[in-house]
Amino acid sequence: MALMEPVDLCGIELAHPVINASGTFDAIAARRAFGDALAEQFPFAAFVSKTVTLAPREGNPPPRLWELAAGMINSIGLPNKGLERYLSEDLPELTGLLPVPLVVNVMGFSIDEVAQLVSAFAEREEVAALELNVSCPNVETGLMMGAEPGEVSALLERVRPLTAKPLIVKLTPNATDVAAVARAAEDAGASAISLINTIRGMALDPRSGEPWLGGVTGGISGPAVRAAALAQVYSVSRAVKIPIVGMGGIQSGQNALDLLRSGATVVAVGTESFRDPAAGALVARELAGLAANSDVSFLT
Amino acid sequence: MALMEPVDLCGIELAHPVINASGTFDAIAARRAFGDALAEQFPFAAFVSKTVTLAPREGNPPPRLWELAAGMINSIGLPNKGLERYLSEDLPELTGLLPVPLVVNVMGFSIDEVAQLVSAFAEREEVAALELNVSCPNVETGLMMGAEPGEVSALLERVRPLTAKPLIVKLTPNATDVAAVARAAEDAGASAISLINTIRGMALDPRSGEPWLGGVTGGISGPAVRAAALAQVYSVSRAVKIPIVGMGGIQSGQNALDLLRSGATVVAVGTESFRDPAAGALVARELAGLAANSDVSFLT
Amino acid sequence: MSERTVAPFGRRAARVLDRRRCGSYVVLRCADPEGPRPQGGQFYMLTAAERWGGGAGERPFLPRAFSVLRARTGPGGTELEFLLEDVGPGTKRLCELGPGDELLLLGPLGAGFEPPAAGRRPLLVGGGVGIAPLAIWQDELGAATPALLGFRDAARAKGAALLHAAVVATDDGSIGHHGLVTELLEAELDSSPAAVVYTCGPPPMLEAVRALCAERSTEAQLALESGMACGFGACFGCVVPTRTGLVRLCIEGPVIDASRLETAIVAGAGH
Amino acid sequence: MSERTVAPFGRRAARVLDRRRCGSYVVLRCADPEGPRPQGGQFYMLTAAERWGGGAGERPFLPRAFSVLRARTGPGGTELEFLLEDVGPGTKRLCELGPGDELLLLGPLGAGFEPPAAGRRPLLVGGGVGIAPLAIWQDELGAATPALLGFRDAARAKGAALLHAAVVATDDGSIGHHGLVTELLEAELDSSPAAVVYTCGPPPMLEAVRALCAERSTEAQLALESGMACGFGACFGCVVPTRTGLVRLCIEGPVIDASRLETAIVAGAGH
Ligand SMILES: Cc1cc2nc3c(=O)[nH]c(=O)nc-3n(C[C@H](O)[C@H](O)[C@H](O)COP(=O)(O)OP(=O)(O)OC[C@H]3O[C@@H](n4cnc5c(N)ncnc54)[C@H](O)[C@@H]3O)c2cc1C
Ligand SMILES: Cc1cc2nc3c(=O)[nH]c(=O)nc-3n(C[C@H](O)[C@H](O)[C@H](O)COP(=O)(O)OP(=O)(O)OC[C@H]3O[C@@H](n4cnc5c(N)ncnc54)[C@H](O)[C@@H]3O)c2cc1C
Ligand SMILES: Cc1cc2nc3c(=O)[nH]c(=O)nc-3n(C[C@H](O)[C@H](O)[C@H](O)COP(=O)(O)O)c2cc1C
Ligand SMILES: Cc1cc2nc3c(=O)[nH]c(=O)nc-3n(C[C@H](O)[C@H](O)[C@H](O)COP(=O)(O)O)c2cc1C
Ligand code: FES
Ligand code: FES
Repeated sequence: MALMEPVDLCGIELAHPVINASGTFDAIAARRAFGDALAEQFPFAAFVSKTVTLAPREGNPPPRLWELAAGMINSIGLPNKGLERYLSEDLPELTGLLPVPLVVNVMGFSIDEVAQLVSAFAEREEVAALELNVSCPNVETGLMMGAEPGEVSALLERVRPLTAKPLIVKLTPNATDVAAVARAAEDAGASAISLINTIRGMALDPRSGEPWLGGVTGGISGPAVRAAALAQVYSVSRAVKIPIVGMGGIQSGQNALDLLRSGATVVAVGTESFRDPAAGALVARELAGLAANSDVSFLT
Repeated sequence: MALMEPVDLCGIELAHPVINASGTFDAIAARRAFGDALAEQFPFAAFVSKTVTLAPREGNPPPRLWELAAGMINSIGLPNKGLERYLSEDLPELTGLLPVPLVVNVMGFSIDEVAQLVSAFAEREEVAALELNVSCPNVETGLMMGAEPGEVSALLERVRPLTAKPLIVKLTPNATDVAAVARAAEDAGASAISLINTIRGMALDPRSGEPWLGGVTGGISGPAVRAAALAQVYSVSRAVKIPIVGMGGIQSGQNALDLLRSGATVVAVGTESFRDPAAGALVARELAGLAANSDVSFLT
Repeated sequence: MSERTVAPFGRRAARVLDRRRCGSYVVLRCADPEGPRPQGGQFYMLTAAERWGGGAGERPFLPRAFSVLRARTGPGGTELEFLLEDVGPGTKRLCELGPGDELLLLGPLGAGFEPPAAGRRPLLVGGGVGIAPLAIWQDELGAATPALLGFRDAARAKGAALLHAAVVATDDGSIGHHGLVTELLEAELDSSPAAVVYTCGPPPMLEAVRALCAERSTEAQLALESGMACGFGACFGCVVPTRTGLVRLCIEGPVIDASRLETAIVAGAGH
Repeated sequence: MSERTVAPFGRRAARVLDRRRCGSYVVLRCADPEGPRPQGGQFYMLTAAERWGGGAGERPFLPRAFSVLRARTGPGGTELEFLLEDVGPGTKRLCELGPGDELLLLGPLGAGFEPPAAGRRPLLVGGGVGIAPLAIWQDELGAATPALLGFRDAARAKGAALLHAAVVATDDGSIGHHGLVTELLEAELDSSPAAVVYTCGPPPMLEAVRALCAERSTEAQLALESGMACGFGACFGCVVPTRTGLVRLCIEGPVIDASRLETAIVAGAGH
C-alpha cells in the first residue's frame, strides 16, 4: 500500500489520503487571506465544505470557542448562507478556486430537508460527493438522526435514490453503538462513513461560574479526542465494508497512519488546520515517509 | 453553601464533598504501602470500592495502561475476588481500616446477578451504600445496561426493593442520551447518580501498529475527559432531582467547584490519585478555600 | 478599500531578535525575512516553537493573535515588532522568549485601517496594550498624527513612548490626565470635529469611543478583539455582532468601521 | 519475609542535589530529609515538579517508577540516588534536572529483595539500567558480593562502576566478555552452584536468567518491570503473570521469587 499513490474514495480519485474535516477550512476565506498561494499549495486531496443547511443560519451567539489542554470546544452552531446562496455564490467561486474534488457537507432537520439538499446537488457536476452530517435531531421524531440505526436507515432509503453521487455519512461519536449506526447506513446504501464528529463538552467561565459558551455546550475536537476517534474508527471498520474517512485529533503522519491502520481509507485533518493552515500538507508528507518504511499490515 | 460543612449524600453524612472514584484507590493495598498513615490521613470523605462481581475475575491481559497527553486509557477488565471472598476477606479488613463510610460498587452481567449482589450487601451494616456499575452489557438482552433507559428501569425495579440502603447508579458516558438514562434511574428509585465512567478509547503500539492494550479497547480517564464530564453532569442535573456524584478529570479544587456548579452534590477523584495518593485531600482543601471566596450560585 | 496584504500560506518560523520591557509590557522583535510588509491594523497568529502547551494548566494549545506594533523592511527582509501583555498562558510563554528563540507565525492577516478621506484629520485613541496597531499606523500616517492614550497606571503608561508625542491619561492619575482617555477625546473633538478616529483598546473603552463618535457623527475605525482559533476564516469562532449580523473578525476585521457596529462589546473578549 | 518499609502518605517534594553522567546513564541524587531509608529492590514514583507534560508529544502525564540505586542516611536525613536511562518523555525530562530542581516523589514502594538463606552465596546479575537495584543490594550484602553485569556497549558498560568489582559482558564485545551475561552466569553456577541469584534487567535477559536458574534449580529473585500508573496498588495496571495468576507488580513485587514465575516476559514492558 503506497500511500502517496492516488487513493480511490468510492470512485473519487484522490492524489493522497489526506482531506479536510468539514467546518475547519473555508477555501473562500483562505483565498482572501493567502491569495493565489492557497490554490498553488492546496494542502488537501479533496475539499469538504462546511455544513450547508436549507435555510440560512447565523449560528450560535459568541463566545464560541474554549481552549483545552490538548484541543478545544466549539459551539459554532453551523452558520451558513443556506442552500440557495451556497449554490449561487459559493459553488461558482469554489469551482474556480479548487484544484481538488469538492465534497459538499449537508444537514437537514428532517428527512425531507436532507432530501431537498441532496436533490439540489445531485445535478451539479462540480460536486464530487455529498457528506451527510447526521449529528442533529430529526425534528419529526425527536431522535438524534445519527445515533439511531433506524433513523439512519430511513434517511438513506429516502435520499439514496436521489443521486448517483457517493453519499458519505458522517457519524456522531455521541452514540451508544456507533458501529450499529454505521452498519445501518451501509445496508441502506451509504457509499462511505466518516467519523468522528466532535464529542459533547462544556466549560464554565472561571470568573462567573456560568457556562462560557454562547451555546452552553459545545463539541470537543483536537488531540484530546484522538484516542476516542481511534476506538470508534476501529469498531466501525469491523462492522462495515464501505470505506471510512477517519478523523479526530490528527496532527501528524503518525496519527494519520494509526487511523489508517485502525481501518480508515482516507483521513481528515480538522482542528490542526487552525494551528497551521498547511497542516494537511505536513500530515500527507509525513505519512508518505512513514508508509515508505512501514508494513501497513493491520488493515483487515 | 459552606463546602467544608458536612454534606449529606442521600442520607450518608460526609465530612466534605470529595470521595474517590471506584477502581482508582485500593485501601487495602494502600495500607500495605503507607501503613497507619493511610487511615490517619485518609483523603476521602467516603471510600468507594472497586467493582465487585459475583464470580471472581482475573481481568484483562496486560498491557493494561496507555498514557495520553492529559490522561490515560485503561483496560483493567474489572479484576476482583468475587462476591464470596470480598465478603469474607475484604469487608472485615476494610471495616477495621476505614475512618469513613464505605460504598460498595457492584456489577452484574444480568439483572439477576445484580440482584444477588445487592441482596448480599443489604444486611451488612458496614456498607453505607451501594453503587451500581451499569457500564456493561446485559447478557440476556445484549444491550448495554447503562445506555438504555429501559434496561436501567428494569434493573432498578428489580433491585430497589431488595435493600433500604442508598443505591447510586453509575452511568457510562458512552451513551446517546445520558440524561434520559438518569431520569429512568430516578423514576425507578435510584438514590443518586454518579458519572462519568471512562470514555471508550484505543491506542496502537507505535512499533507494531497493532492494538496496544490487552483488551484492545479501553477507557479514557483524567483531565482529557473533564470537559465531557462537565457537559454530562450539567445535562443530567437538568434532568433529575436526586443528588449527583460528579467525576472525570478532577485535579484541583477549581475542577471540583466547576462540577459542583454544574450540578453535582459530591465529587469523586479518580486518575489524579495515581499521580498523588493524597490528591483527594488536596482537592478538598482547595475547594474549601474557593468556597469561602465564591458565590456558588450556579446550582439551580 | 485598499487591497489587504495577503499572507504566505502556512505557518513559518521566525527568529526572535530582541526582547525588551516597556513598562508592564514586552516588545518582541523578530525576523521575518520572507514575509511581506504588513499594513497597519493587520495581525499575526503567534506560537512559541517550543513549550507551547505544557505547564500546570497545559494551555496554550491554539496560536494567539497579535497586532503588529511596527514593521521595518531592511536588507535582511521584514522585521516585525509585537507588543505583549502577560494576561494568561499564551502571552506568558511569549513574554519569556528571548533572542535566538523561535516563533511560529502566520500572517499578516485581516483587514487593517483605511486611510482618512481627504480633508479629515486622523486621530489615534488607544488603551493599554491596544496601542499596538496605532504605532504602525502612526508610522504610516506621519509622526505628527495626534495620539491620545489611556492606561491603568504609570507602569503601563510607559507604553506611550512607543508612539510620537502621545497625550496620556491614567485611571489612577499617577501620570498625565487623571481619568479616562475618552475625556481627552471629547475635548479634542470639541476643538477639531473633522476627524477620523482610529482606535484600539479594551472593550469598555472601545465602546465609549464608539458611542462618543456616534453621538458626534465622527467617523471611527475600531480595531476589535475576539477569541480566535485560526485567524484566517476557518473556524467561525471569532464572530462579532454588527448591524448586518455576526461577522468573522479575522476576515472582516479586526478593523471595523464604527458605522457597522451597534456596540463594540464582544462576548468573551478582554480579560 | 522481611517487613517492607512503608512510604509516607502522599507525594512529597525532594530537591535534586547532584546530577552526574555515568556513561549513557544519568545518576540523580536528591534529598529526602523526612523519608525513611528504603530497602534494596524498593522503588519510587518520580515526577519533575515543573514541565511534566508539555513538549511536542505532551507526555508524560503519569509519574514514572525507578528503583533506588543507593541510599544514605546522614545528619540531614535520607539521600537517594536514582539511575536513569533516557528512553522516552519521562526519563528525558528527569535526565534534564539539575541541582536545585525539584522532584516530586512517592515511596519507598513495593517489596524488595530477601536476604539469602544461611549457606547460600548471593550473586548479582544485572543488565543495562537494571543494575540500579543491585547496587543498593550489594551495599547491604557486602561489597564482596559478586556481580555479573551485561551491557549493550562500552558507553553503557560504564555503569558497572556503580557496583564493586563487577564482571562485565557486552553485546558488541567492546569491553569485557564478548557475549551475554548469562554466559558468565552459567560459568559461575558451574563453579559454585549453591547460589541465590538476584537479578534485574531487560525482559529477555531476565527470562534467560530465570530459565537457566530453573534448569539448575538455583534460587533466584527477579526485579521485574511493568508499566505502572500509580505504584501503590490502586490502578491494577501493572500486573504480571505468575503461576497463580496475574499479580500487581507494585505491591507483590517488583522483586518476585523465580519459583512463582513461568516467564519473566511482561507484555508491554521494556523498550
Ligand atoms: C486581532 C487581535 C489583535 C491582538 N493584539 C494584541 C496585542 O498586540 N498585544 C496583546 O498583548 N494582545 C493582543 N491581543 C489579545 C491576545 O490575543 C490575547 O491577550 C491572548 O489571546 C491571550 O492569551 P493568553 O493565553 O495569554 O490568555 P488566555 O487565558 O487564553 O486569555 C485570556 C482571555 O481568554 C478567556 N479565557 C480563559 N480561559 C480560556 C479558555 N480555556 N479558552 C478560551 N478562553 C479562555 C479569558 O476570559 C480572557 O478573556 C489581540 C487579539 C486579537 C484578536
Ligand atoms: C519497579 C520499576 C523500577 C524501575 N527502575 C528503573 C531505573 O532504576 N532506571 C530506569 O531508567 N528505569 C527504571 N524503570 C523503567 C522506567 O520506569 C521507564 O523507563 C520509564 O517509565 C519510561 O518512561 P518514559 O516516559 O521515559 O518512556 P515511555 O515512552 O513512557 O516508555 C517507554 C515504554 O513505554 C511504552 N510506551 C510508549 N508510549 C506509551 C504510552 N503512550 N503509554 C504507555 N506506554 C507507552 C513503550 O513501548 C516502552 O515500553 C523501572 C520501572 C519499574 C516498573
Ligand atoms: C470549529 C469547528 C467547526 C466544525 N464544523 C463542522 C461542520 O460544519 N460540519 C461537520 O460535519 N463537522 C464540523 N466539525 C467537526 C469536524 O469536521 C471534525 O469532525 C472534528 O473536529 C474532529 O476532527 P479534529 O479533531 O481533527 O478537529 C467542526 C469542528 C470544529 C472544531
Ligand atoms: C484504572 C481505572 C480503573 C477503574 N475501575 C473502575 C471500576 O472498577 N468500577 C467503576 O465503576 N469505575 C472504574 N473506573 C472509572 C472511575 O471510577 C471514573 O469513573 C473515571 O476514571 C473518571 O474519573 P477520573 O477522570 O477522575 O479518573 C476506573 C478508572 C480507572 C482509570
Ligand atoms: S479566528 Fe477562526 S474564523 Fe476567525
Ligand atoms: S501501578 Fe497501579 S496497581 Fe500497580
